[in-house]
Amino acid sequence: MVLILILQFILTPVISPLCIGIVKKIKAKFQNREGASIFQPYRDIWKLMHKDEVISSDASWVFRCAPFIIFATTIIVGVNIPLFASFSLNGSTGDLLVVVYTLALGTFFLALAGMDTGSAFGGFGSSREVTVSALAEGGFILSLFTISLIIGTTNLFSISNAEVLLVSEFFLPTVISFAGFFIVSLAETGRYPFDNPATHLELTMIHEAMILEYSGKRLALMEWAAANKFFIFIAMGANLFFPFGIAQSADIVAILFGLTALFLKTFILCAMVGIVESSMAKSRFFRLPDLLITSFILSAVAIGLVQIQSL
Amino acid sequence: MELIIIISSLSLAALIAVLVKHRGVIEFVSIVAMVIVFVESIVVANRVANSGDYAPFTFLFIDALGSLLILIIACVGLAAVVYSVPYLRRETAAHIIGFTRVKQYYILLNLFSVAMFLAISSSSPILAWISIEATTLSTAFLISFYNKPSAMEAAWKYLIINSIGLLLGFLGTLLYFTSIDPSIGNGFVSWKTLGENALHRDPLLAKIAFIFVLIGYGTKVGLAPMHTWLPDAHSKAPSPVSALLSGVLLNVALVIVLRFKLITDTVIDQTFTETLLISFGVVSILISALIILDQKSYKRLLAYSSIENMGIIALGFGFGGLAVIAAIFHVIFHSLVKPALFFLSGNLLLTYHSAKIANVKGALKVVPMTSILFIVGFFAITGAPPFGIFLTKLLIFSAGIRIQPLVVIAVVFCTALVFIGFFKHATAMVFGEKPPEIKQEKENIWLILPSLVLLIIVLILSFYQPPFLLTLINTAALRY
Amino acid sequence: MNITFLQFLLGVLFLSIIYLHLARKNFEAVVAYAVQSSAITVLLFASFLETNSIYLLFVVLVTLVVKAIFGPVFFFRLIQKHKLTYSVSTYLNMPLALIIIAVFTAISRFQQFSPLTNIIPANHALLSLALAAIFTSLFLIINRKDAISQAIGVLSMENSIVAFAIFAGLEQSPMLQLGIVFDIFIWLIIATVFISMIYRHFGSLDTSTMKHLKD
Amino acid sequence: MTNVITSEFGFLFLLFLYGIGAIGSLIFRKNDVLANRWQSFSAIIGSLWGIFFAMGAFVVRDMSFAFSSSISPLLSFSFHIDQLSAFFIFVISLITLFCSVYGIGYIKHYYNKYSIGALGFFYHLFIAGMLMVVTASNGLFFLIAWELMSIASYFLVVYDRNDANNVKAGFLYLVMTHVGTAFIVVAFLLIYTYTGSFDFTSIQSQAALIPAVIKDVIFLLALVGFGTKAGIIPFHIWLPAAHPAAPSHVSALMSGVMIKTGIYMMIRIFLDMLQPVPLWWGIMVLIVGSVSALLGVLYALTEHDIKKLLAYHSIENIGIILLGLGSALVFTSLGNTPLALLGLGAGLFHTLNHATFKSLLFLSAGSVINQTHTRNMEKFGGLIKFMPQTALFFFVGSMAISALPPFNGFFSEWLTFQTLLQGIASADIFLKSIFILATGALAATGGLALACFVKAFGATFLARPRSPEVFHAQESSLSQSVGMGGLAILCLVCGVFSGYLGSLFVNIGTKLSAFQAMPQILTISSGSTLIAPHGFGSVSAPVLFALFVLVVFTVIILIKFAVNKNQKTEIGATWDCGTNLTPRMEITSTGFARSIILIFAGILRPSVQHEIEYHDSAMRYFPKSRIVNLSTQDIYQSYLYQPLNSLITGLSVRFKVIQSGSMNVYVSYILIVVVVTIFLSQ
Repeated sequence: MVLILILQFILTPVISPLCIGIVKKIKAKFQNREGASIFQPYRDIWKLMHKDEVISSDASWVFRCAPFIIFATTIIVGVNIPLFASFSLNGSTGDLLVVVYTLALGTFFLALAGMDTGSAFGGFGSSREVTVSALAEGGFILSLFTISLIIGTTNLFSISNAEVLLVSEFFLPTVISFAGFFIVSLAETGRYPFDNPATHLELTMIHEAMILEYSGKRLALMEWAAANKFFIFIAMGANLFFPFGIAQSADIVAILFGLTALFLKTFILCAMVGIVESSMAKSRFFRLPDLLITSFILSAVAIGLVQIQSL
Repeated sequence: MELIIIISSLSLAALIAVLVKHRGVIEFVSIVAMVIVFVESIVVANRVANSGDYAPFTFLFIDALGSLLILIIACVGLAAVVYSVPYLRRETAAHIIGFTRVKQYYILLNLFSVAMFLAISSSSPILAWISIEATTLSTAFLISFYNKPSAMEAAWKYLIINSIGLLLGFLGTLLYFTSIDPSIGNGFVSWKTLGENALHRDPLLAKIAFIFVLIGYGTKVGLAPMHTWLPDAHSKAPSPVSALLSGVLLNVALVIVLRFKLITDTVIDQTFTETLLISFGVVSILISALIILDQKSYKRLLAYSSIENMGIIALGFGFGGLAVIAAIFHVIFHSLVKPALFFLSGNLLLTYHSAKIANVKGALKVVPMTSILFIVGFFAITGAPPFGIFLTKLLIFSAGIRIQPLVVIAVVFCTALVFIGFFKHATAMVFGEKPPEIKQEKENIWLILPSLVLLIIVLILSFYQPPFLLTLINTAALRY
Repeated sequence: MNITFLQFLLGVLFLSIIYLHLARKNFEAVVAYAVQSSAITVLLFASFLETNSIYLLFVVLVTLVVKAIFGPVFFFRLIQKHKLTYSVSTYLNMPLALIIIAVFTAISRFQQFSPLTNIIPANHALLSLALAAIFTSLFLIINRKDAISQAIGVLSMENSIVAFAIFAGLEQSPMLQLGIVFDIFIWLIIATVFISMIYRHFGSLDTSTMKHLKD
Repeated sequence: MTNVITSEFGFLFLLFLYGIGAIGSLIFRKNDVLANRWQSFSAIIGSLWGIFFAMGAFVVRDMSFAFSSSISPLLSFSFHIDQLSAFFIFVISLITLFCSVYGIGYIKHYYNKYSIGALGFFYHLFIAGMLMVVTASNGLFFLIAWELMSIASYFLVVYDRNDANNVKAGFLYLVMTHVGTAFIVVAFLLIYTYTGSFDFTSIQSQAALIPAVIKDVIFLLALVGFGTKAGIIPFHIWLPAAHPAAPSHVSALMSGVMIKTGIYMMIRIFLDMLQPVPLWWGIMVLIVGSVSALLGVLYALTEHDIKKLLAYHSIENIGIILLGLGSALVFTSLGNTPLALLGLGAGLFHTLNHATFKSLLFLSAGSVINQTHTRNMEKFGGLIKFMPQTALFFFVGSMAISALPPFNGFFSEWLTFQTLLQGIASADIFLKSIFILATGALAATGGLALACFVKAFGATFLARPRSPEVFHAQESSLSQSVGMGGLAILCLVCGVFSGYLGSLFVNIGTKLSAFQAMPQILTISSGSTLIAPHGFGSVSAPVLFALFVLVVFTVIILIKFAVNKNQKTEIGATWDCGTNLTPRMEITSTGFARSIILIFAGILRPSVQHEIEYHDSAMRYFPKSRIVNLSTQDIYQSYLYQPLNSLITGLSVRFKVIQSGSMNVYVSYILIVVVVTIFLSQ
């Protein structure tokens, strides 16, 4: 039982650089170039951990302790979402709103850290980041509410425990809310149509601008936290909307089967993200609100649909 | 017996003021006379409180409401005289008026008070009419006291409009005598006799008679369509006089209207007189509420607020039942707060030498005590909690909502409008920057004391009422 | 004193008021007022003959002195002192004023005023005429711009009310009537003082110039 | 001892304490220091006594006592303290305690400018007025207390009278409150017509007598009247003007607690007195709540005056409280009591939370303004280096207000979300769409509030100082930090122990007549966890907090010491593509909010003015300096209040024609009135 708890703790930080590697690999394949190996992110993080660090003279304690807190939030969220097992370990913190608002805490610290050094890039980076996350929050919460409405509870573990939704008559609302959720996850993790993760061009970067001033182990933590967040969204997308193969009981075989199902689903979703990134251009900043509002409308429609069936 | 002392002491003071040349003596005599009058009025009030109506002579008769009014006249009169001594001293120091004017002032002031006491306590309607006419004549000169063209104009309008009003009132009073053969009481008909044999009077005639009386004396009370003289007269008269005018004279005329209402109610049912009172009250509140909004001079502002309060009192008597008690309280509170406000506006006039709101700025720095009291007075007059007027207004509205809901709702919003208008001008005057040419000198305590005492009395009365006052109010309420 | 003579006196009163409307000069106005008040004193004398109480005679004498003599004398002195021969013009021109007076006489015959006019059914016509006199004198004050004619308007209104009282049988005890006349006397003094002060301040008796006490 | 405190004597002694405080500060007005000390300490003692009284009254029983007054039988100074009033007394006393502690340090900078005695006098009157408002149980006495509270707070708003727009703000404030009171007076009069009395208890028993139509009218009047005091959207324009004008410890009290009296009376009237509640009332409150929340936060984003920003946030949080209240009303009318209790619990919990973190924010903003002598956020920047403690408190406050987990804001918003979620599950499609919109509004408000407070905190405290005043800003004095520190700890404590507080709100609710009918006891919290009914969801604060602390420590220990010990950190200059970085380069609050404003341009209608100054005015090519001013048009001012104002002034000008000056016209008025009345009377 303790083993599962530890596994739940360490699973997110371990797998997340892998997902980033997979997505980069797929993008490279589309641009028919070889691309770095999928384990490259692990080496980058290890390298950064050991480099010296330069901190700006204007930075305050917010800048210094922000990376630790952001990384910690991603780990806490990682604990609170069903990865491979659906029986809840600590019961009462696996709630949907806890997840949403802990991620908001991470964004809060990220934006403040960006502004702290007083550079122009950090400032408008956090302004854009905060705008996007504010608009995305509506769609995010409503899409998760659709699922919790169908099952009747907001506890994530019991949601993933329920029988598979796709087959039953709630097929349409789940698909629509997953679409909404997917748009929001792209926005939150700073993926393609919203922000180009690889660029340093000040016109387009949102996430990169905030961590521009970091170096050394703090930059590593920031990169790692971003990867964790990406994995969290992938895992939530996978386990909440398509809960195939989630281990119901605590025996070894079910858990192993659950882990493999998890890897499979993450791979498929990373592939989807990769395809989206290479097929679409980054849209202008002021076109993003229309995209986010469509995700909000989609989830609202999904909730509307849910009720009609069960009337 | 006390009434005789009241009237005689005042007329004596007037006489001395005529004869004596020395100013100090005149002032001293008038103040002493007023003090005697005040003591006597308290004795009269006690007597009426415990032994009912009091009629020492054939032509004098005081009922509960009458004794209340006498008390108010005495109290406000005393405050006015005490205030006018330093006020006129400051005026003569500023060479605005000479000694003869001051002599005339005290003569007319004492005559004016005598006329008011007579009006309240006279038992015959005709005698009451004559004394009201006397008040008009005596105040005519007081209004044209500063003999500037504008004061002349105000005085002339005051004289003509009030004489017309009183003549209509005279016609109305005559019509009440139709059913009485002149033989009884050697032709001296009093309110009581009118009341008793009013039964076999023709109802239609009683209606028309009450209309004439209401419009006639209504001009003296300042009810709406006939109020036009009031803002001019009260803004041009010297402050103590306008304090007496709007604080007390309006209520005296109202009492006479109420006595006539009492008689008509025996002939025809109450609804006729009450609807008339309500309609006039509402019209006066509406007009004064809207005109207060953009006013140029603060004395006219106070005059319009008197019209509004008289409208509310008329409304109160119109609604009847519980509202009558509230209206009587409103009469008491209004006739104490309004003179205090006029005294304070007098102080402002002395320091700023202009009645325009625009040139009075930053009063809090120049005359701190006066402006604090002015703000307190403003909150008292527009009905703010610690003072009684807030409560009496609410009680009148709560009694009235059952009879005329729409009227009451309109009136509630009109009073809110009055509050906004008055408040706009009060803040404009008190806050803001002090104009450079106004020099800061110590405020004379005597100028502030009368209004301070009046406001304190109001504050006390709104929580604790002395027993004899309570019995007086309840007996008065039962009758009307 | 038969009814026709009383009717004649009331007619004199009513005609004098109409004449006041038309008067060009102040002098004529004051003369009209004198005629009017003498008509009232004769009326009072007629009612004295019926009741023949001594006090009533004394009242008649006092009214004669005050209204018929003092009033006009004060006004004449005023006119000479300031040489105000011509009275200021009126608001409405002649024919329109006459039409309105006709309207008032018609109104006083209306059914609404019936309770007033037939207090004593016998002299219904007289009472309605007295009522019309009251309304026309009120209209006189509205119509004339001149201060003197306004003062005279007020006094004539008082006369017509007394006439109405007499015909309606409502006249008061002599003592009260004395008070009323004494009141009118003081009113006269004050009016003349005011008119002279207006003249001093405004240079003319035209009350329409007194307009700047607007709001 | 406890039953002494919680008896009538206890409450009267509480009012008596504030009375002494008021009179004492008047007596000592000559000596500033003494007056300040006297008023602050009497307020502290008073609030401590208030807290003990409230706790006692909460547990013991509800009591009511009255003294009859002589003027009329209708008015009786009667108090009725049930659990709801005890809760509000607790909130008022709690915030007064911290504000008075803060006040000791803050009032020093008013010393020889204004009379401290007057400040103390009105301060105590204001608190006594609020205490009487939440305990009055007679309509007239309530109106007296209500007006007393408004007038005392007016004098506090206008206290700094040298500044002309403070006086204007004060004027707008009292006018709006007075109009609101006029609505409330009419509502009470209508109630009086049908129930025949002003006493809340008798109104409650005879609520059935009031016909349905009149009850709806009373509801609208009460909503407008109390909404003006609470600051809901269309009637809010006085709030951003008045709260910043008052001294900070007073504006903290005003926006923390005074606007809650409006909420208290709404609960008292809608849920307690006029009981069988039609459905559309709840929907109306929900719509008003979501509109106020959304627009409140949007207007806050456009502000660059720090206290105005916080004032707009009070509007937003009032909107959230109304969401809780509205859903409670909807569920009572649908008969679903457990959910109604949840909604009411959410509303009350958010009232307590908002009171704590909003007053914390106002106090810290106050000490910032105290040092920099300006309220314009563009002039701040880098204050964290000069005022570290205040920065920390503001940081805690902004985290709590944007509902981030360990703090109390999150748990009350969690409860509100649960009620709205259950609402979505209800049957009727129209109701469901209302709830969906409300949830969407609440979610968007959460995000935008986060954006707004990142802007507020970042622009004020982080990066480099943008104006010279910042350089000589010192840390706020001890009493100020103690005041703010207490509130910050309170935010955390309320968050962590939200489970136990939840059970308190349940038995507040059951006392109200709306829930009298349902006998079964329902808990929205067991032990330390908050539970939504029907097992919809649960969150346990202590476990979450423990998880937070644990994970953060492990991460720090792992990264700091385990991974690399021998790492050097070097202090360098911020990188800005080679140019030398000047304070003008960093982002300002207007710049920060510009993207959001442009997105919501439809609602906010922004207008940008450029003031360009050229080297020589002839040649317009080389601008010397350019000031960009981004401001939004206040649509309420131009479309609702301006036309109303010009209508009334137009009317009054037309009425002035009556006083035209010519005497003949006046006499003709009398003639016409005589003739007309005689004709009409026949």
